[in-house]
Amino acid sequence: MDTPTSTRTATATVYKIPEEHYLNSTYGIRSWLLTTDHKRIALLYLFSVTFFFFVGGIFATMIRIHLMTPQGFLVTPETYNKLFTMHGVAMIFFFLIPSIPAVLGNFLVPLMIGAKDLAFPKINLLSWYLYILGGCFVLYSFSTGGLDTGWTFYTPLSSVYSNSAVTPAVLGIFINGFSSILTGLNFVVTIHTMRAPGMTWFRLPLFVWAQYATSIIFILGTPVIAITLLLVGLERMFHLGFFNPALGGDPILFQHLFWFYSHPAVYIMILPAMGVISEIIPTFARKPIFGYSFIAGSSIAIAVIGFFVWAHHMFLTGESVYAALAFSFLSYLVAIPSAVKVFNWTSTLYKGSISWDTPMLYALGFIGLFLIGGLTGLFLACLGLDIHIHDTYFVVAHFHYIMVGGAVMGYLGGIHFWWPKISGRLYPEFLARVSAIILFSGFNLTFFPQFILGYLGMPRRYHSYPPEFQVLNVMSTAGASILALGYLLPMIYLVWSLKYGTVAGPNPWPSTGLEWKTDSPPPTENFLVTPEVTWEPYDFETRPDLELDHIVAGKLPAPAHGDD
Amino acid sequence: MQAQFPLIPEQASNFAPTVDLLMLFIVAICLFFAVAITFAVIYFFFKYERKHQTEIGVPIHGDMRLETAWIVVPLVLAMAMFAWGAVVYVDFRHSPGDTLDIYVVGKQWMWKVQQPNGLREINEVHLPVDRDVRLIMASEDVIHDFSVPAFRVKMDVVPGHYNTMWFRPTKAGRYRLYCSQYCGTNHAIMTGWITVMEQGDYAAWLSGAAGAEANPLVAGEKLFGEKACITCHLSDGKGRGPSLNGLYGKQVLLADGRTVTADDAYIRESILQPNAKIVAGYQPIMPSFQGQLTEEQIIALTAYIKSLQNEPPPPTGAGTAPASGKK
Amino acid sequence: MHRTGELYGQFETLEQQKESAALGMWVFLSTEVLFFGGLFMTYTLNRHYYGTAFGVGSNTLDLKLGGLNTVILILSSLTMAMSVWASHVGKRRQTTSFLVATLVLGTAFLGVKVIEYKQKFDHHLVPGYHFQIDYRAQHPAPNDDPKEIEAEKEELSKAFAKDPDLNAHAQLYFSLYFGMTGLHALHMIVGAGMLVWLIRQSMLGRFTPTYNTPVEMIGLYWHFVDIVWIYLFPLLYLIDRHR
Amino acid sequence: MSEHIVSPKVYIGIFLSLMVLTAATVAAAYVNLGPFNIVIALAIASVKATLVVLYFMHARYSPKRTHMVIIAAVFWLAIMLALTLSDYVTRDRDMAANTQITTMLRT
Repeated sequence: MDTPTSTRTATATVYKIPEEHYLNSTYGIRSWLLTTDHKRIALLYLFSVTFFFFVGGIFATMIRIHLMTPQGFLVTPETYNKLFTMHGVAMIFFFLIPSIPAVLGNFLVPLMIGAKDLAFPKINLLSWYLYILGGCFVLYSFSTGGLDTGWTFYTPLSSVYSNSAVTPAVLGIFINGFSSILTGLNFVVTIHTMRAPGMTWFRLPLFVWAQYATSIIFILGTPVIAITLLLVGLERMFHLGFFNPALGGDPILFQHLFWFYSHPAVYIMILPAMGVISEIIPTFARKPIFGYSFIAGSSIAIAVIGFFVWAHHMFLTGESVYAALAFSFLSYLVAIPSAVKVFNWTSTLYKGSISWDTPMLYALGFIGLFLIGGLTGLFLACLGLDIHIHDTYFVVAHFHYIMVGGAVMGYLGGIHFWWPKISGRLYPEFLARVSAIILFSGFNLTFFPQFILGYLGMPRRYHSYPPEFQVLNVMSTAGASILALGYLLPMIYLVWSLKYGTVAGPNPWPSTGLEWKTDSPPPTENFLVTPEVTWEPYDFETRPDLELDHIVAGKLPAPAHGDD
Repeated sequence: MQAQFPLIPEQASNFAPTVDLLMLFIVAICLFFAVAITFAVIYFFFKYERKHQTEIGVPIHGDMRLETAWIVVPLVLAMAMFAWGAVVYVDFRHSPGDTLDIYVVGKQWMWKVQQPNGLREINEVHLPVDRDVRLIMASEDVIHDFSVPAFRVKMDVVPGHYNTMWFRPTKAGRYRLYCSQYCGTNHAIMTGWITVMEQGDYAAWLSGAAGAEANPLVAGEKLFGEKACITCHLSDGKGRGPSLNGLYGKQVLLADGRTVTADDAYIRESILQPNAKIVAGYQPIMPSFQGQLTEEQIIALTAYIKSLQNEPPPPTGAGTAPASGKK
Repeated sequence: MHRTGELYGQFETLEQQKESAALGMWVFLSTEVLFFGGLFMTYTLNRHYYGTAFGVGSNTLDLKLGGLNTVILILSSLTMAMSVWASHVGKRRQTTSFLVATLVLGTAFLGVKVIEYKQKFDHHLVPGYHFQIDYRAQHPAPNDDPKEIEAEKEELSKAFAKDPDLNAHAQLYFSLYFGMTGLHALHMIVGAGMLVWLIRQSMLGRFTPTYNTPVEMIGLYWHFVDIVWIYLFPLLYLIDRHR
Repeated sequence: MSEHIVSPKVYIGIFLSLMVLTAATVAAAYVNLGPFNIVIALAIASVKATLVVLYFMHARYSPKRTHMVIIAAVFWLAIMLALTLSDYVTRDRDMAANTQITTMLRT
């Protein structure tokens, strides 16, 4: 909008890609590998997390194929154990945790607050290199003997009894931890000191609030897992006994330290996704978000209370009854801010002007799946029920609903929502809607049967299972194949759109955020003139600059019906 | 055993109905909210669908009363869930006074069980119906978890700690037992069966188990477990002692280079003076059983070892018969 | 982002740049608190379990060397603070000399640490297969005071009576001793490296009263490392000195 | 950040207090106070750390957000220590006396 790159007619607008933007300002592989531009670093992350997503996805596919028969027909028990471990490690540490923060967060935080870059661009690049270095260690572990400890690395299995390549894997995760820490540090500092004039704390987009909350967890949680896994590595290398009962150590202490980070890590995955949804819903409902301060506050509340609940993973380890009561109580408290968010999103739809664009479908899918994932969390937090469903497929289903149903739906919704900003072009709307629906149905078919399997008592991490569980397992595998299609489709059409997509223009939806006030793709310095914020967040009423009255080029004729 | 597509496992202990009722309570509350929200979202999507391009929504910024309501109401319901769950859990963690104590030791990858009278079982637990049972559990190596879905109970078995749990079987029958905490390669076959018997049958079984020893093969198999031979002489050869699978009649290479034929005399000598002939590749760590076994028992053990000809490798399927060499 | 003078391109003003750097450093230090925190947690629990063994282990440490190191490190914090002050008031030469003093003291600390580690190594107190808590009592060196050895033997036999697994538990103490002091020493080494760079910059006259952020930031880091030691000293050296 | 320059006199005063406290902590360690030895040692260490943070690190003259970061770090460390220990100190340990299972473990 700041540059005269569009020519308008009365009814339709044809946009051109601006002549110079962050993607073409410099060329060559060096200009990418040594870039300090947060947008380019975001793309580096986009490629690398996608790579790990497919690595983890291949493992997942093999797991599901293996479990089609009770005896398991694809791999040996050793290999099966390695598959689910490596699936977990690749997906959690190298896809889910960096996905939204490092890709969308990196790209958007400076744009949303009107800054030229993050506070420490070089440290930002360093974060990516640490991520890659950690990834190399982990891939080395995968390819030289694999890893069979479970992603939870419970001692003394991981420290004494496993013969797989545990040491390089824990070092990889250790290194990757510093990537997270530095990203979080960068975000916190940037959000504190780099906001544009007029961008007060309560004008911040909710996505930025979510990133801030996530960063708190990165900064205060990640170092604990780093040191804990380092100790496991040292135990293996030097025959030490921190967590080894044979040498006087306490294996349960490992679990305390592990979950001190790894439970809040779940909020690292879901909070940014919630932030994405909080951006998408007001944009496509064209009205201010309901209860802005409650949504912002609930992000912080989740991040803080999330640190008080970790030992609910340990109700059956012989944990003290009193501690179990306290942790169960606190776990129920953390459910409240999540509930507040869902209620506020729903209310935002009330008397909106709702369109069925793809990001909105993802948001809808997110609410549905997160609802199931979140509510089943109440079952697991319940002390009496946890006795029965702990470590069964119920848990597997629950956390996949949160991490895949929640975080990945949020991630893909966000990728679609900001794709025009990232690439300057629109994705093919019809295909995108189809793939959103495929994903939603495939996901439910894959994971819903696992709740029932869990309640029937099928334990996690079994390479073979009693025959009475076969039907539900086959359903799950069938769902997974649909799910896989749902993930491949966006890959294909998003790449296609890079060249053939309709040019989007600065603000195709239109949306109210600051990131939509600059060109698509943005110039390297984000804003040619430092913007000044004079409006309240998600306010469509007083924003004539959004020009709602012209039809945006290339979009499906609206209102759209039928294909949902 | 059950309907074709059961949604809940059999109810076979005092905890089963309690836990199921708690489940039902939480399902009801969650279903209410899930349906209400899903319905609201879908209704709004259709009702407030954008009618023309320039339309914007009605700017509503929030409502304090609503916010308060949806903080307080879920909080109250959550506290109800917490309280109910806590009651069940506290009951589960505090065993009643007069219990039948069974000792359980988990090790990669089997359950070793000892009845109050000293009788040992492997991957099998026999229990009387309607009697409070307490399991006292420990692990020899990694963390395991003793889980019986039909009883709705489970508890981690942690090395260096003793964990206990209690329950009261309420229905005779055979129920699956699982290891529920990932414990390494054969985690999925660290399974077994709980046999709940009428109290009279259980008493008869406890005392009558000795009667079965008339058959040397059965007695030998039992001894093989009871005397813990099985902990080292694993059938897959990965134990601290050599596998005895298909041993009888074969040539054995000893540590000092000699070879002997594994006949009755050799087996007997190896039981009574284990260090006389050490199999190549193994440490002289086996204790002597001199004076601990009657001749009858040695014969029974030998008979059992003889029977281990061409024993198939341990079954890989969960829930099959325990892997202690049943014919 | 390009740099114009002292201002990096992503910032609007020097003030903003300075604030960002300070906040960034503090946030990093909060991460460090939790990083060491994992070790402190492990320490706390094991000391709670194995008080006797921890006392025995602690008493094998040389309190004189530990005390000396505490003094050295606090002194180095003082010189670091002084160099920040000197850079604030524009005394360039003093800035440099205080930095050099800090570096010298930091190196001295590491040197003393090396002596202590060497002792532990000689006495078979390094965790591993050769660890033996009563090695020194069993194999006294010719120049060891026989009275001291007797006292140690007595202490050990009492401790073994209380805790038959003393060797394993003392090994846990030493695992934590080496883990915690090792991680601390690693931070010192990193700090010393940064000091070398600072000294060079300072000699080139880079720091002025308006631009001294690097001195301040590395100062913060150095003081933090000092604080870690302030806790390590009583926790490791002073567990059971009153017998 | 406010450009508050602390005078070297303050620094030297702080240094001397730190020295005195170090001596005090060593002296206290030689007196048998039972469980209070560790309490006193940690209390003195915390006073020393506070002095370093407030004066050497200028936290006293730093903006509010710096205070927030410090408080957060200490608070989170306290969460980790307190909640983890809440498990261990309230455990039911009577089972450790049970010898039968120990015998069974050894066979």
